[in-house]
Amino acid sequence: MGNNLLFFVFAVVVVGTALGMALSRNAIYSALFLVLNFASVAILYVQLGAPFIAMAQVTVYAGAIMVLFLFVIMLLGAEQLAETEALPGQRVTALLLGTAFIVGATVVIVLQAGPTTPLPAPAGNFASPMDVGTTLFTKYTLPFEVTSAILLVAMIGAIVLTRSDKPREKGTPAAGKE
Amino acid sequence: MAPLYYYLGLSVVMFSIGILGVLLRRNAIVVFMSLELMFNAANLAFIAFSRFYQSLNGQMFVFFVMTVAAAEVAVGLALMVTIFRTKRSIDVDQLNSMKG
Amino acid sequence: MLFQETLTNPTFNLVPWVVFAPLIGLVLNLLLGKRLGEVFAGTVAVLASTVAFVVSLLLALALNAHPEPVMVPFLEWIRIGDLAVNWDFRVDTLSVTMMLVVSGVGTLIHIYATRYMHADVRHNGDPGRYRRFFVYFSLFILAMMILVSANNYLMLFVGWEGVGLCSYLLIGFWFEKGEDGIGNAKAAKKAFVVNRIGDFGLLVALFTIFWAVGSFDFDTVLAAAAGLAPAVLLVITLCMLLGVTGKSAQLPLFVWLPDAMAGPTPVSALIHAATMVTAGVYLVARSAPLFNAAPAAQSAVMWVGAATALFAATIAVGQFDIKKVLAYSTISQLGFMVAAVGMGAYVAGMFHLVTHAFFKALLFLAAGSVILGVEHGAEADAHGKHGAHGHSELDPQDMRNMGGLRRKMPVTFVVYLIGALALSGIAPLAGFFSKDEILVAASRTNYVVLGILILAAFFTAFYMGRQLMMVFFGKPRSDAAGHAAESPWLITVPLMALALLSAVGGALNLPGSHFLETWLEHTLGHGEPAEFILPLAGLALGVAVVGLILGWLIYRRGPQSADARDPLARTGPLFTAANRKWWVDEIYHALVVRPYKSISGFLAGDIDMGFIDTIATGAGVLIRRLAQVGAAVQNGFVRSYALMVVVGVVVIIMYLALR
Amino acid sequence: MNLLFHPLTLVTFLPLVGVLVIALLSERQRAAIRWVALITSLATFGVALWVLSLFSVGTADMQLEVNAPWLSFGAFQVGYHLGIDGVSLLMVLLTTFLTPIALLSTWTSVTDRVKGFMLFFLLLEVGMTGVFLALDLVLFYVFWEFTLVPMYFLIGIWGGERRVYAAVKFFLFTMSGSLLMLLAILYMGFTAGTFDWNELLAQRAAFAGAGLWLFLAFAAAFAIKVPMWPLHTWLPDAHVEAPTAGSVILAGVMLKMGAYGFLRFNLALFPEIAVQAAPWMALLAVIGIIYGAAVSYMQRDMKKLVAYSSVSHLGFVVLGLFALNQQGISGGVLQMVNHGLSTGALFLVVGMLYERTHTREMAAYGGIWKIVPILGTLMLVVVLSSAGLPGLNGFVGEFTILLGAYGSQIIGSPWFAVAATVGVILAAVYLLLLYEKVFLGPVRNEERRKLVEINARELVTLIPLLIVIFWIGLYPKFFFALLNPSVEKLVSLVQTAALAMR
Amino acid sequence: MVNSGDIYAMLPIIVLLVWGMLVLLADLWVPVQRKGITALLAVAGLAFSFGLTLAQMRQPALAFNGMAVVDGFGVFLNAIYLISGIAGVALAHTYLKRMEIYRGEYYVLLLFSISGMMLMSYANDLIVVFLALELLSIPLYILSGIARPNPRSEEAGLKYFLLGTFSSAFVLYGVALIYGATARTDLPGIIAMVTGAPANLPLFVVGASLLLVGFGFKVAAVPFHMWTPDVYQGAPSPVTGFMSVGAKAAGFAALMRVFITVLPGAAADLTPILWGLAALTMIVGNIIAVAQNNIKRMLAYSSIAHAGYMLMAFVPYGNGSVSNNSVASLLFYLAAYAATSLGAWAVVVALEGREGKGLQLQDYAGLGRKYPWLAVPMVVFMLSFTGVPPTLGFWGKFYLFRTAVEGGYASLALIGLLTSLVSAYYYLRVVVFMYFRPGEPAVTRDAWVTLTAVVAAAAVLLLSLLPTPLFTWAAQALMRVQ
Repeated sequence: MGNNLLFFVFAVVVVGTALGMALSRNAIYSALFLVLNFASVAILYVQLGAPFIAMAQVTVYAGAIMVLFLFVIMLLGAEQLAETEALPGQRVTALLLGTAFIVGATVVIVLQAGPTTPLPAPAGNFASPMDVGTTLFTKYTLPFEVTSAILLVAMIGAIVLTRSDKPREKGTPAAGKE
Repeated sequence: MAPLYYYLGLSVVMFSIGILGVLLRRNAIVVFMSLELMFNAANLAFIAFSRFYQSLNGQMFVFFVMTVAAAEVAVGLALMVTIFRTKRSIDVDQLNSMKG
Repeated sequence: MLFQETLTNPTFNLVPWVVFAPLIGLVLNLLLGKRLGEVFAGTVAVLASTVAFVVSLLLALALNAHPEPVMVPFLEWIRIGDLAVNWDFRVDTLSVTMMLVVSGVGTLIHIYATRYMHADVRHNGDPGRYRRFFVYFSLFILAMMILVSANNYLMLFVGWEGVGLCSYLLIGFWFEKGEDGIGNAKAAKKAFVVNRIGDFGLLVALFTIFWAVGSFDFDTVLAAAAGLAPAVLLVITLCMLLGVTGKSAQLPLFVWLPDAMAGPTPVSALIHAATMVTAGVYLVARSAPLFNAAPAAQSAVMWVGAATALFAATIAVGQFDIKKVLAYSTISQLGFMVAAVGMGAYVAGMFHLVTHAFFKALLFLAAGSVILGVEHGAEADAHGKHGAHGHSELDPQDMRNMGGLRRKMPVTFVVYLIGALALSGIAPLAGFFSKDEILVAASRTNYVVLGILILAAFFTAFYMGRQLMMVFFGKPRSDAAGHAAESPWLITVPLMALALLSAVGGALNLPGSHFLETWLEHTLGHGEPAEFILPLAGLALGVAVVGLILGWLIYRRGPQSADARDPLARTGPLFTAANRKWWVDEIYHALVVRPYKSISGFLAGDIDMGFIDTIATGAGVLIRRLAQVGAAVQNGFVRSYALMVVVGVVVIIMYLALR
Repeated sequence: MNLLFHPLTLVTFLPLVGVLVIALLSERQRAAIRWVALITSLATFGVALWVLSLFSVGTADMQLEVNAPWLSFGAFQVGYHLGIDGVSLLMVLLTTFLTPIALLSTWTSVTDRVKGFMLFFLLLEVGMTGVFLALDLVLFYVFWEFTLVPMYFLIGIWGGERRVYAAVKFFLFTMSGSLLMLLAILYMGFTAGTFDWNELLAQRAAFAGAGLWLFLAFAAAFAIKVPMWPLHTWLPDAHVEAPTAGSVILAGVMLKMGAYGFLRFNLALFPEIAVQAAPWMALLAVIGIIYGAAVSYMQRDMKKLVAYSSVSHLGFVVLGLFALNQQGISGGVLQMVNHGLSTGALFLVVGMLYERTHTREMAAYGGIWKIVPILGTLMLVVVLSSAGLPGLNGFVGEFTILLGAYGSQIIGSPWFAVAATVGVILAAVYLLLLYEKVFLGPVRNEERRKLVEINARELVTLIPLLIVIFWIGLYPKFFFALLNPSVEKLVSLVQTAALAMR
Repeated sequence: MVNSGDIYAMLPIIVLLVWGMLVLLADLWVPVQRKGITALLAVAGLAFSFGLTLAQMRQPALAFNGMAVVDGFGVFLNAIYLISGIAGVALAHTYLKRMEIYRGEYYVLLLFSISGMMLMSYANDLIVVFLALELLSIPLYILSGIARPNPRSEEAGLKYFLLGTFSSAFVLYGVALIYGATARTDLPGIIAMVTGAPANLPLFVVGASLLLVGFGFKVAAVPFHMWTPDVYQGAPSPVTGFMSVGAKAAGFAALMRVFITVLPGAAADLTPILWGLAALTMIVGNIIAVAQNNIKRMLAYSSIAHAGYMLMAFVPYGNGSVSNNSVASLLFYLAAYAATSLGAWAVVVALEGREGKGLQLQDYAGLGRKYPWLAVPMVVFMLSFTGVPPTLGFWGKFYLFRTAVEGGYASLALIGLLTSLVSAYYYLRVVVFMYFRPGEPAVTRDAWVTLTAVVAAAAVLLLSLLPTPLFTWAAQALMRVQ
């Protein structure tokens, strides 16, 4: 029950921060709520026996990624927008759909999820960093390599999309634009 | 230890909140954060199942999802920056020059 | 097969020439007529007709020796499954009689026409059309010969429609003339369409015959007649009757014939008096066994004929157009013939057909001569006055513009008198005998019909008397009539020939000799020879004389001038009714033409464009509307798009949850 | 026989040679383009005559068959299967006969984009001929659908004022039916395991269960094409807007594709259903006859009148086909030819007038027989042929159709034929009205006095039609002899089905 | 561990990736005026990879611990991607110059995206599916927005990105559930678990349907299609042309690979959903296209509609006797669609002017007269889209509909045929403008674009006369299912 308590506490935090993220007027608050949310989820990961993932969650997600978010928010000065609803009925429909989704998903996912008994304890070195590392570089070589390609693409993309075009060389036909 | 469906329930709720964020927020960055929340909800489910089955596949999956998420963030934020440069806004509701 | 395969007499092999002689004439005229001129065109046509007549005569002589019907095979025409139709020529006494009438009267009229049309085309201002006239005329002889020489109902129908076509072409010969310039064309169309209504009946009769008997051949069909179910017989015969009323201008389809007078006068004489219109009588005579087996249909035929005879005669009384009078007279006389064949007196009907061909052709041609005379007078008059405008307004066919022509056109007068007397039934001219036979037959069948026919005969004599008085007696009522001149010999000679025939034609079937009776017996079977009933003959003669005298009395002082009222106008509405043809045209217009027009208009407008097309295009419009609605959903908002995705997800999940 | 030089292959694809040659010519070489097109189509007609000479008249079966596998997917084969029987022979002759005539009629009327016009026209000929020869359902469908494209362009580019509307309407209407047919073909191919007509005929049992639906699907395609009432609304628009040559081919051949389809597929493959459907089809046909005639009567535009008259005339064809006896079917097929000739000639004459005056309003004419006597006379013959005057072609067809329908036990009532016979009267009414308004009466419009008489080239387009018009009218035996064995076979098939149902 | 077999199996992809990097580097030294060199390099890489792909045809193999599988199915699809990639390069060269967005990265991203697609068709593990999906999508997001500072392009990029990520989240959740149901992510493992007892089938079905959402998004199935028109319109036309073929094919590759290999067990539950998706997609796509006046949007809706037709053939995938035909007909259709669509987009590229000019249907008026080399192919493409013989599109539809009928979905085939009729209307409108209306179209002369259009048209026409080889290839391009 103690473990359950831990779950409930963090579950409440996770849901609360998620709601905070979704509802804050200020994008910075949203980002910070999300950081908190990621951190709480990381704790649940630890509880679920995934320490490596939990660490990655904190460093990659809550750390790097969210910093990037914050950075961009600040950069653009886009933290606050007038949140008036331009689409008639969007809110009502969205809430109805959200409710329906939760209800439906509860029926078809949560209640179908197998035994209601507590999760069994993990085997001794289950999901140890070494375990993870070995798997990653043996069985998961291909995905790992593909990931590198994805990251490369993202890099190129970020550059292509944000780089300010060089001033054109003399004599190019369309010089002087931009 | 809590049973599996607790975690799944939490994951579903997170996912739903993510959906709602996408549907309701006009700030593109917040929308994007809501998407990240949805990814996290899926990750939670993976980790829970991974524990349930004592199988490492789920954790591997989450690892790759994180990487992909990082890549997406880079691209997504770059797009937003570009948009902001031309439109001076990242209000998704102002992105409706094409319709019909 | 009733005939032997080998012909008894090689003469019979000539029979195709009755069709091909006119065909050759037609083709020659078509190809060369324009280049070689009027004389050539006329001569070729006359020769073609003459050859046909000669061949018919030879056939008649040959038949006299071997009176059995002969079939001359010619061409296999249609063969589909059990439908086999051949174009064979039938040579029997009935068909040869018709051939003789057609080609004989036809030749005379051809001769007449060579001169008449010479004047007519000039009067109407298009000499180039001379050749065309004779092409049509040859075509008519051709079609009529196909009709009478057919050995089966389908070939008969081919000819039947063919003569209808010629009638159409010739009525519309001056297609740019007539009322509003289009009257003639309209008249032609009316003739064709009304005839088509009759043909409709004949077609249905043919269908029924085929499916009941399995053949169209006369012999097969007629031999099977007695064995057919009464209902089938009734359908066949009544439908045929419809065809007869169309072609022979009987009630209720007679309306086209008066309008058909729009054609040149030789046309009226040949087609609309002597030959084509009698095709209906021929058809009934040819189908005698069918009608004999269906008494109800027979009496229907009789009543239609009798009613027409009287009805048309009354109208004739009220007409002023010299040709219209003759047209209604023709209808009336056709009524006599139809009544006769309806009574089973086929020989009497045929007899009257022949004599009528003589004297009615004569009357029409003579009327044509009168018209030519008046036109000539009008032109001379106009010439004298140095003004070319005057004559164009004068109607050269209106009897009110005539009068006193007996002195100006003596030959015409004499022959006209003979024709009129023959028509009125004055002994011993041809009409007396033939009409008498019909009355005798009626006296055996039905006294009411007899009464009607005698009344019709009275009217006949009366309107002929009226016409004679108005045209030839009194004083000229117009300058044109005053300057009228006798026609040239090419016109008068055929008139004289026909006058002779009208005078002595009764000899064909004189009481006692019964030449025609025995001649036709070979084809129509043995019937009761018409005896000569003296009181009846006397009565008929008396009625005719009274009618003529009455006409003389009333019109002696006649209308004094062209615009004076008709003496009969004192009878008030009765005369108006006769003059307006009992409003039949107006009634038909209201009952048939107008409804058809409005129904067509409704179909073309409200139904076709308004409904059917709207449904078709409406589907397109609906889809376009839907597309616009759909496109409006695509509003450009990312959040809406995401919402739609979620809708999809939720629907799927709900489906899975609730399944 | 060699696949490539097989007579049926040649007659179908020979126009492609012309297509190739024309494609290599420059747009400016108009005369050369025209001559190439004309010569190609004449050569094709020559090949068709050769096919006629190879055809053995007494045989009911398909002849001169060429059958090669074309493509296969999975277990299914689609064959390049052509064959000919009396019916298709007549249709091919009609097609190849009308095409050069139609081409010749464009000599002066089509001056814009001649190259494209001729290309499309020859392509159209390929499609049409293929439709009549294909014995594989898929191949048939390919040809069938392909014909839409050139005709669409012919109407759309060289048509009248509302050509775009008409072209699109034509395309969509026809396609809507043929799509249903495609579905039926697919279903049959799937259930019977073949698309081959011969084999399907033998395996009718395989798809008999869905027979009604299949029948309806085929009927939808064909009824639109024919067109049967009330699916005819595309026709007046298409006809009115199409260029003259297009109208000639549209009326002359393309409508026949529908009727031919009925015969080849609906009757042969679903005789039982055909027997059941016959009264209904006859009813629609009769409605079409009367309705087309009545609506024609109200038209002011010559082409529209002729177009609606097609609805009426094709009603006769369908009535004949669904009489399901020899007279009806043979008459129906002959009437298909007749209508092609008569209506083709009508359109040609209307086209000649239009080319001279640029109006098709009947009211703009009147009395022109006097001015153009030869044209007037030819038109008269054509009008009379269309009205079904004995001695000309129309009568033979209509008479045999009505005769067949009157006695058809399968239609079950003579009243259909009687009502259709009323249509014969009405035909005279509207056709003579046309003739009267245009050619008879006084000259109402002084401009018409300058109307030019028919020239030698135009005469050459009309005379062959008139010759055949007279030929069929005077000696139809030749044509019936071609048809009889095939029709007899079909009738016995249907009659067996009818007997089996009793 | 990686061995040479693995490398060999993945060689076409590896070559492409490496080549992409090389091009990226090489591009740095290529001056702006001579970016044609980059384009040529890219084409060379694609051609090289194409050759390698074809060489793989007869050697089905597993690679990388069963993460990937090389089989006929994958080879067929990869050929399509590579061809559309070559077309994408051919169309882009002058276009980019004209629009002043000459960025050499265009070609690099194209190569990466294609490698992602190729990976997708070789994927044998859900993780590879997911990564491939991202690898092909992310470059597309960037490519859509590459025409910055053109606001439409940027808008397209962001819309595509947001919605694409949104759908990825569903895919991810679906994978999670499948994993939850079977404890496996490799396709063979999943089959084993599903056919054996232990799998949690309800969860499995839900997971599968969430996958359907994600893949449905990629192939633009209604109601997940709404990004399509906006993105197609906003993205540079060569990108759209490439995307309309490549992304769709990759989406279907994923759909087929995953569903046919592992999910026949869930077919009973999923078939009605697929039915609904297919029907809706055909109806909505075709109907809304009617209202379009912008050719790019029209083609976008048309691509939605074609996704519907393909889904239709996919509906009976669970029926073992039909599934082979289902795959074969889909592959064949993809090939037909690829040729047609690439050609059509080539014409669009030829007519597009700066600042969104030349994209309205009115701008096509008079094309038939002035530029027959573009107009005639365009007619062919429109007819092929409509499904009129003799075009490849006809055979494609023929095969698809036949599969639907064979699978017992005649009703769906009927919907497909009726909506085809609707589609004829809007495809014909293009022809109407090109041929029936006079006008002075502004066309940029570009030999490569014209060549693409003409070659595509020739392929569409000629292959339709002798489609047997393509049929056979598609029919033999079966998946290797362990």
